Amino acid sequence: MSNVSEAEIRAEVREWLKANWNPERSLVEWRNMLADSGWGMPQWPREWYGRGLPVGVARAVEEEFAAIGAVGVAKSGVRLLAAATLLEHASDDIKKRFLRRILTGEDSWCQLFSEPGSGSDLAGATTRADLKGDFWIVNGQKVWTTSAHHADYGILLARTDWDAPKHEGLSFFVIDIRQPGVDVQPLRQMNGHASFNQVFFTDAKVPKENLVGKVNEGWKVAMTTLAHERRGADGLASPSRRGPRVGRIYAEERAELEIANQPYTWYPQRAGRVDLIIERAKETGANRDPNVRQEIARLMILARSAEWTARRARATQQQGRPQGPEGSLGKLAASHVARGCSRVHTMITGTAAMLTGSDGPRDGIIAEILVSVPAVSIAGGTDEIQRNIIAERVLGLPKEPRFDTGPFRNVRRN
Amino acid sequence: MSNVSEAEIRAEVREWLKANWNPERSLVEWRNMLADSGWGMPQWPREWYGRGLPVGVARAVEEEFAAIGAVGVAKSGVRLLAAATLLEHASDDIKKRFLRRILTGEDSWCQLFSEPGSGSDLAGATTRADLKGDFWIVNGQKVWTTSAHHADYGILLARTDWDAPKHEGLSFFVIDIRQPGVDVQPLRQMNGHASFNQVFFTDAKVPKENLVGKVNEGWKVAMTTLAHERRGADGLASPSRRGPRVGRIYAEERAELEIANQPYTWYPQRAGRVDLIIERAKETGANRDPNVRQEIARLMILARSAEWTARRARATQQQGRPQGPEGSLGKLAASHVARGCSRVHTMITGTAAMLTGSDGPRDGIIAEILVSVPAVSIAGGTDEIQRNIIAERVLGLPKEPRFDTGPFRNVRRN
Amino acid sequence: MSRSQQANQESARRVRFAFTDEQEQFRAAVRRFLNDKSPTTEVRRLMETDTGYDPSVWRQMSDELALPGIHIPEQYGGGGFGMVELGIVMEEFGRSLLCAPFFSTAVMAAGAILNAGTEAQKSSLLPELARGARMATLALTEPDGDWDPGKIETVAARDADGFRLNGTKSYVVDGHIADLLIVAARVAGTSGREGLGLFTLKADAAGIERRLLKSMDPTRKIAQIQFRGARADLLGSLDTAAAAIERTLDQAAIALANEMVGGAQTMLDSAVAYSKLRVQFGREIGSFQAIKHKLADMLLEVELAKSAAYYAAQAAAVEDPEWPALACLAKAAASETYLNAAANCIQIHGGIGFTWDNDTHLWFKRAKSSEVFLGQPSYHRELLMQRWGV
Amino acid sequence: MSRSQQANQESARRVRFAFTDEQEQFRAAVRRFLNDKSPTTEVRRLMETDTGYDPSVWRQMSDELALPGIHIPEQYGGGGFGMVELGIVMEEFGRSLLCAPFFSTAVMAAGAILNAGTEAQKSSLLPELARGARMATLALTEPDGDWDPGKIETVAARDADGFRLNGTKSYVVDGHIADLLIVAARVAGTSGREGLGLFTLKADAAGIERRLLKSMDPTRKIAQIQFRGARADLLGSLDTAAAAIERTLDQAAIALANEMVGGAQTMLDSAVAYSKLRVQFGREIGSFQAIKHKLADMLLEVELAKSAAYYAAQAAAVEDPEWPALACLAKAAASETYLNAAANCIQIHGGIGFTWDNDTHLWFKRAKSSEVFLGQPSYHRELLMQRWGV
Repeated sequence: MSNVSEAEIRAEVREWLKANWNPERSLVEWRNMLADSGWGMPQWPREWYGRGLPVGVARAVEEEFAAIGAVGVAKSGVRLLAAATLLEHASDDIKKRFLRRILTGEDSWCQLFSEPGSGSDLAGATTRADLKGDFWIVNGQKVWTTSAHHADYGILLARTDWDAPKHEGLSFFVIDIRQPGVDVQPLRQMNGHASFNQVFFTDAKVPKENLVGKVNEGWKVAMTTLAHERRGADGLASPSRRGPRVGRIYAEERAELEIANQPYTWYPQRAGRVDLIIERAKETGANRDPNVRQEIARLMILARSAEWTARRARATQQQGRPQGPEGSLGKLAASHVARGCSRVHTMITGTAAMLTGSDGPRDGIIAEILVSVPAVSIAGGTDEIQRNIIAERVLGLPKEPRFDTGPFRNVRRN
Repeated sequence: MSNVSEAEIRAEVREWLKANWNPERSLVEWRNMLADSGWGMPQWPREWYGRGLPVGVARAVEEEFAAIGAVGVAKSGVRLLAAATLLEHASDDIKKRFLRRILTGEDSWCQLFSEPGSGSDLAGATTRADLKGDFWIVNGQKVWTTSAHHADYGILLARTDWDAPKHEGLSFFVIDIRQPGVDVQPLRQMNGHASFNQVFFTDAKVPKENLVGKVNEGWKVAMTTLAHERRGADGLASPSRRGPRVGRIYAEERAELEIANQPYTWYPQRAGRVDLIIERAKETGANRDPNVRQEIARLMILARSAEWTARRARATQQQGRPQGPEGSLGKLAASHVARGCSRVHTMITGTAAMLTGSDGPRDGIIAEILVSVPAVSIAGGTDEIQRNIIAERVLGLPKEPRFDTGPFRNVRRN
Repeated sequence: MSRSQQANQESARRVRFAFTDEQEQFRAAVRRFLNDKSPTTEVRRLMETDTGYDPSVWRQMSDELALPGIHIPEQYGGGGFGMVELGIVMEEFGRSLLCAPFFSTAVMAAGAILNAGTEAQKSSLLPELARGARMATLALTEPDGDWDPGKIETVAARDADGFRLNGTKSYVVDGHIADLLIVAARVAGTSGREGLGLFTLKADAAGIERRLLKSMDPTRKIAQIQFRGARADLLGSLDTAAAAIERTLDQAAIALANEMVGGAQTMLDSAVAYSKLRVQFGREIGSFQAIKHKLADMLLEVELAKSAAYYAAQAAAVEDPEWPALACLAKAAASETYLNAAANCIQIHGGIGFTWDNDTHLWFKRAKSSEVFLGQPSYHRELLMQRWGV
Repeated sequence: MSRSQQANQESARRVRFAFTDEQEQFRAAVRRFLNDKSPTTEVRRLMETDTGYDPSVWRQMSDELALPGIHIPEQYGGGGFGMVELGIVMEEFGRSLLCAPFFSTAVMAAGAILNAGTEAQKSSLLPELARGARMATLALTEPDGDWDPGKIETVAARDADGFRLNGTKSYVVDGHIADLLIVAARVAGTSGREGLGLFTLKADAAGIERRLLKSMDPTRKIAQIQFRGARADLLGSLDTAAAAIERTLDQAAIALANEMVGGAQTMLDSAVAYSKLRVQFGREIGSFQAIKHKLADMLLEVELAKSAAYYAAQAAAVEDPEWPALACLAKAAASETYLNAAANCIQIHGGIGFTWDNDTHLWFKRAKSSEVFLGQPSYHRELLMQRWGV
């Protein structure tokens, strides 16, 4: 991590990019070059499409890519969560079969963990996988699956031992989504969007060799996925990319991103759009109302403080000091910010807050914020779960007493 | 409860009062007459100083007393809680020895339940009583004891079996407070007042015959006391008494009340004095501040709604319909009102809110409100305990899992 | 305050704190009807229609229960009851989310006619409304959404045989299906509370253009109505119109507050029921303190808001002088309570609570639209302070 | 907003989000000193005295740690550090509730001299303050408790050899023990921000009457000071005084915000520790979700307020143009957080938390007095909006 080696790496990648980057290449051709050279995932090991560089230096490589507008490996959606999990836990055979096509973007992935009966309690999954000859036969139902209808493969958590304790009877698989036993249905939300799917399995087949990690040790594997998901949620933004972005490769990348971002079209709304608050107050004249001013101030104090808290966490981490509690708090803060936005947008908008679509202010965006906000304190772990995590992991308070021990078969569940 | 009998009773008590009421009697003489006639506690049984009347009619008797300003039996402090408990659970011997002097006010009582280690968890008491010959020998410490320094007797909850489960090893006693083994110390609060005492027992003696109920069944007895205490907290006001109130008996009654009310001098402050809010806003000019106006409105809406909720509960009860959930909610609402008062008084008062005593606004009352409010959500059962009660008893939600079963000796405690 | 406090205490003697047995029986009858006629499957069916109600249910509630005229005096064909009974109906409607033109016809339009109309107008207009034969509504606020009648800009120009209306009304409940429109407008050249009038006209008259607005809450339809020289009759007199409008709005606020506490109760009931059923980590989620305490807080909030809504209705019923202030109090209290209850009900349901197929969002959206309809909580809190003379 | 947003982004590059290793070491040194010198037994002892501080501790913190001059430039005998280091000192003082005339001398008085004084005045006055040889304070707000300098009524009348002060100052921190007084006053006949000046005089000068006020928070003494023709010297010039006063108040708000987050952290730590120790119903109360979730919320609030206090100090240190607005933001955020943290800490302790012998109330009272000192949260929120141009 010394400055010398970072400077050297920067020189090296600059040279490589100079020699190879060409926006008129096809996306897949370019990404195969990235995989071969290791520059697409510099922090990955050399034997698996990387260069074995420390994370800090990998960031410098990203910056060099960004500086000339070079496209990176496919990172959208669940792809990289799957990849990181496979890299850590899967057999070489699986890695060989899947990792490269994840990086090139040729395959799209989804995550099959949550179930109707196990929301907050992920380890309570009851989707079952039974070994019949060379195949695991999967039956059950998953839910809150983003982009399952576009996915080629899924990472699946399924129960393989009903007599073991809850966390010890789960296994982790790679499943081919495009097979007859898998039925993907959109799940409509209260805001009218369908960002998620339900996925039904009826005797779906998973070849024996698609087991990731050991049988009944799937929970540990899933923990890796979730840890990467949380880290992603920390919102470590990629360096912004400059340049005109004209050329074949950009067009192909845009098409890829459009599909990947489809489930998230309403996410900016649900986050409450704190950026709109002052603008809206001025355009409606609500900024003249002393009560609205107080409420705006409260909200902006919260939102700015939350932003600074996230940056503080990052800065501490970058200094190599142990991370403080700031990191775990982002999600809970976001929930407060979103609720505050909903309240203040309503105050600012007044009676028109009930209008939606083209009749509503800002072409319905305000209404969409108002009916989307309840999701923020639920999706990705409810506020209650976040508070438990903070209390137990950060503050070190005693754990919840457990009522789900013993053979899973006997654990109470819906 | 029919109107006819109520009218008859009213006539009867009016006649008796006409014949006997005389404000120049001594307080004790008059109350002995009440005890003999049964008019002091008309809802009590005839054999114990009452007339066996239904509660609704007893209320009519009270109204007749109030109408001519006649003084009733001694009701202040813990006296009547103790009396009601003894009436229900004690031996005739105990009743004979204590009930009359409770009613006449000659004896003063205190309640010895709470301990430093058992606050919310009353049944976790560790003050012990060990039978040695004809006496129970008491050792331990009680706390939050109102008026113990004026009391003659206490009702005491003490552990008599350490191998029984928590609730099944407690016994209930009448203890003479004025004995060498009992040391009463004032307990100073953060607002500077000392409304409560700590009571230390060192080989204090309780005669065998002062056991109330059976050995190890004291929890059931204490439940009666607590139920009466809660009913009192519902705030069923006595009918207001009219007339000039001149005469020996009134002077004696005033002296009695002064002692009884001493611990409560700061209670009006701690309740937040919602009645002062609008007055203070006007006198300071804060009523011109649109933000203060909103906050006042919020608070008054809360306070009025809480008042109406209590009256709704009472009205429903009086109609003989099953009481709704309104009754249990009063304490939690009071806590919100007090906190709201603290907030709004601060807003109204501004910088002067930090001044206290003679330098502070309203001769320090505002400051006293601000430093007393934290007690409201603790004293008499914390907000958290209230929410548990409401959730379990009113909404019927599943009980907390218990970790204090088995022999008390082995139960974890401080 | 001491005089008004004294007044409060006196009125408190008159204002009832409990419903009578007759009122409870009436409530039970309304609830039975709604359980039967307005399950959420029906709500969902009707909210997708353009009209937004079921004519046969409307006829039944008129014929069998005589609901639209419940609070209309008997001499005008009504039931002769008052604000308390109206509040009961509204609360039950709020509970079940019934889709029907009741609030528009009975509360807003009939209210305006009762408060403003001449004897002759009341006798001619009210019986049809009371028996559900015609639907009506009050067109008051305009596209700016301001609920202060002083801000009305629609103009009523006098001509030979009455008035001609020009202007645009918005947020008109059931404005798209009402047969009779009552419109608040002002004589040209006036401002504030001067020169206001209420005017009646048939919805199919010339010079009227109606458009259904896209509302967040599809269970209560609202419309925008443009008047371009539409001919209308003056309801009552210009002198008393401002006061009549205000009185109508205050009564509507009390009615809406009662509807809202009904909805809030449904949210609480639903959350409690789900928390007893749903098992996570091997136990009902209702056994977790996080859920328990949230539900206890919800109960407290709902009971407090109910007390405010009930008391305001009782005070209005006996014309307690404080009642217009209490209308503001009840509306503000019920708005925040309903919204919190709905949001908490979603939260306790978790992900499933955010889905379209779960019924919670129907109430959430009603809560959200009711929060701003007739004026948002901060508006009513300020008005409360003014009416209390603070 | 787009220009100011751009400015924000640029400044965000300059404003640091982490303390340097040197700053962390400095913090550790201050904390060690306070652990040693200011346990609550000492706080309790000193708060009962009239002077309210221990001269020997004050001397040690001046001699050994050079704290009073930490932020004073080296040419005036100070440490040459800035707002960030001052914030660190204040945070640690807030944590331990140290009783010492630091806020008055170093933050308010030295701040005023730095912001208003001439070169000569700074050279003559600051070194004594920097080495703790003299105590000083700023007398600004008056008995009405208004923190807007435009509302100052104390008059400075020019005479042959300077000015004569007439008026009453209140809420003067350590006003009863300060050697040097800096007084904000106005030239007769002026109003608002016109004609304001800062004046210095010795506290033992003729025409001064000082009285210790009864404060809810005995750990920080405040006084009322009457001036009856007391002779004073002008600090700097009349032209720049208003801006200097404002700058001093903004810096003081940031310093106080940092003190408050320190106090809030103590309350959180205390509540967490107690909830791990206290057993009720056979389990640590920290295992109940009601307590767990309350503590998680406290942590979030404290961390957010810390971020605001730290960021404001960092922004002030680099003279980021947004910093005066951020002073308001930090003060408002820290006030509510500290009070909530203290109230929750009492609540989690239960009855024992309300007793005099439990230390929690010391912080609760400091939280309460800090909430209104320099202006209450609503005042700062409004000022924030103005400074952001909303």
